[in-house]
Amino acid sequence: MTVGLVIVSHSVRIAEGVVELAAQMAPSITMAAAGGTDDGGIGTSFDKVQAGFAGADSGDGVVVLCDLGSAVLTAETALDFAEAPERIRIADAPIVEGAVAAAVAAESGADLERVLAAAQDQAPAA
Amino acid sequence: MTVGLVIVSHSVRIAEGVVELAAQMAPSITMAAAGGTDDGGIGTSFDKVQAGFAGADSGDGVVVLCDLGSAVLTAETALDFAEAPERIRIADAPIVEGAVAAAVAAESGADLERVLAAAQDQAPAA
Amino acid sequence: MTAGETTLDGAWTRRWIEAVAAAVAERKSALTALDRAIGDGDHGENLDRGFQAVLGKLDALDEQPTPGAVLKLVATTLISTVGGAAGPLYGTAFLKGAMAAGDRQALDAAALVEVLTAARDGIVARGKAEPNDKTMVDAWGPAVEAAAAAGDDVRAALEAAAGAAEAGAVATEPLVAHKGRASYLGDRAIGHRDPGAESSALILRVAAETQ
Amino acid sequence: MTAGETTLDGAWTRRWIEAVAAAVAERKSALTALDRAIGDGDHGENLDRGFQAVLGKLDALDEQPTPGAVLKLVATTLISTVGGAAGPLYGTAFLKGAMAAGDRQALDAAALVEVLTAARDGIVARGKAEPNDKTMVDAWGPAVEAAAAAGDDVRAALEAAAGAAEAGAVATEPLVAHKGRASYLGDRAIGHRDPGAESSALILRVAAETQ
Ligand SMILES: Nc1ncnc2c1ncn2[C@@H]1O[C@H](COP(=O)(O)OP(=O)(O)O)[C@@H](O)[C@H]1O
Ligand SMILES: Nc1ncnc2c1ncn2[C@@H]1O[C@H](COP(=O)(O)OP(=O)(O)O)[C@@H](O)[C@H]1O
Ligand SMILES: [Mg+2]
Ligand SMILES: [Mg+2]
Ligand SMILES: [Mg+2]
Ligand SMILES: [Mg+2]
Repeated sequence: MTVGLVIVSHSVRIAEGVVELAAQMAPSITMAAAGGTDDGGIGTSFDKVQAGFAGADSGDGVVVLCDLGSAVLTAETALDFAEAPERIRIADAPIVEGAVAAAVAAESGADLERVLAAAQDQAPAA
Repeated sequence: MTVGLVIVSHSVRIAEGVVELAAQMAPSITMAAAGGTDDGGIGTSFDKVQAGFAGADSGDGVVVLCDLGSAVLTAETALDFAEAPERIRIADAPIVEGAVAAAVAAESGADLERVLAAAQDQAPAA
Repeated sequence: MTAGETTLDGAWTRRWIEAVAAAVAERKSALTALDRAIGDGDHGENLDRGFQAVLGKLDALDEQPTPGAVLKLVATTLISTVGGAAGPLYGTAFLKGAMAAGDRQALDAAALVEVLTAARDGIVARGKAEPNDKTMVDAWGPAVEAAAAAGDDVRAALEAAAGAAEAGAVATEPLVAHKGRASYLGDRAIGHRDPGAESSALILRVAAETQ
Repeated sequence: MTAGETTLDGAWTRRWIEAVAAAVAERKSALTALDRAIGDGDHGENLDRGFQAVLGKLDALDEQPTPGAVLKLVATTLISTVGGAAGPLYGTAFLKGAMAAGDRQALDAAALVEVLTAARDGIVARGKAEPNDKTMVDAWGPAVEAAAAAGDDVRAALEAAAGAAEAGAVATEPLVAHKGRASYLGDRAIGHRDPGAESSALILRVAAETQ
């Protein structure tokens, strides 16, 4: 069981940074950075999110972390067009903290609903 | 009244991305990206945080956003060494979402405690 | 054409979208200025990027496309290119509108109301905004109601929709926002018009003016 | 030197820190392996970076530094160079230890206990961990108590502290973590030793072995 993650941010750098940070504690998890617009500006890209869904789902599903509201709207729209929407969960969680918690859970072999719950519970401080 | 922000992340890219994202809605706010270790690796840098405190505080104070627990520990340690600790507040808030909310509040001229409250309340979704 | 007998065919739909692209390009900075006041200052650029991309794809349509086919092309292009909240929102609106239009060769007043209703419902389903949340819903909601009340004259329905959307956009000014970026501002959004409501009114005004 | 008359001067403090740097370098991969199991796999590298930086600064000290001066140099250097939670935690520990040592030329058993107590309290103040949260506190807490109970022989106090810290580190194995990165793991941290408790035990063991 290896659930993947898709990180949907308005910023290329945030998405890539979240992936590098979470990878430290979860080196074997597939994480797709879907940050910025198609041309790398601040915004979100439907195509990057869609590619992320495909790239991060090994068959066990993906949990999606988003930053602001319009990232959620883009992710939900991509979900409507997804091939296997039943294996995609959009987390209601802060993007960085939720991604780290989700990645750690996924690394331990948790299933889709547990990885989602880990993202949404987040994790203790300091 | 212009409160500044310091973004303390384990990742250079996350810190810089948060600054670029928040700057979109708060173009006149001074925000310091304190991401990564001294040599740009994953981790936190006391010196970058300290420089951020100095660089982002115009006299009205700074609110500090951190990602994981060790970023908070580094920020608190830098606070112990700060010249004007009474003008520094470490927010208990998610780094990306809290920074955007804080930046918007600071842009509107809110004072230190209000900017802190904005970070910690975060903001509505979608 | 005589009022009451007029319908909106695929060619009309295409002319409308071309005129929207031109109007958005012209009003780009005004839309962005609204968004700069209570958002991130990109709404005009976002929509212009989207509609310019649409223009580049219209020639790929059949020579006599259905209204639904035009709307669907607009939907998928906006979704892929806008890059802000307006992308998924308008994209969903045009997509649901296309589905409501179905295979019809042309839309009469009743079909137009179905399309507008589906578009509004799509925006609401996507963004979960309620009336008076200071969003584009505040233009689309009144537009649908006015069009439905306008009787069986499709041009009267378009004119009613445009006028109601414009009034709805103006009416966002005193509101506090509960969705979108403006919701970060609390009371400081008061006095500013919602950019998405304004662009929605523009899109519908252009429809009313398209022959 | 005779037990009971021995004190720990600045030269001893320096020898201890040099030996810690060597021991950390040698145990680097083992510490990192512990951190890879329940953290982010950098604890050994973090500490090695810090103590190597300390080595490079020791020569800037006076020829006959006080223990406090050595401890303070270690503190500020670790704070600036470690790059992980261990930096602020050990940095604060050494800093509070330095303050407890004050201007004393040498530490007797009572002063050593004051220094160790201040170090532990600094870690607790910084990290807010409670006993059995599976952190370095679980090494420092028992170490302080054992040293305090060891009487007025400073070497016996060091030996007692080292032994208790080692037992404390081993005793973190069955625990669930409530602070630090291992707290993300829940039950899956059970069976793994806390890397910071292990490095704390190492630092105190080296103290006991430093003549
Ligand atoms: N949840 C929502 N429901 C309805 N409309 C929304 C929602 N969120 C944002 N909007 C609309 O989108 C407009 C902003 O669009 P745009 O500037 O393109 O997106 P972004 O905020 O991502 O930069 C707002 O003025 C508002 O009308
Ligand atoms: N809040 C805390 N209180 C006490 N000790 C802590 C705390 N957080 C982390 N630690 C200690 O720090 C160690 C990890 O250090 P290190 O790997 O250098 O930091 P990081 O977790 O930032 O990579 C843990 O094994 C634990 O002993
Ligand atoms: Mg915008
Ligand atoms: Mg935008
Ligand atoms: Mg570590
Ligand atoms: Mg680390």
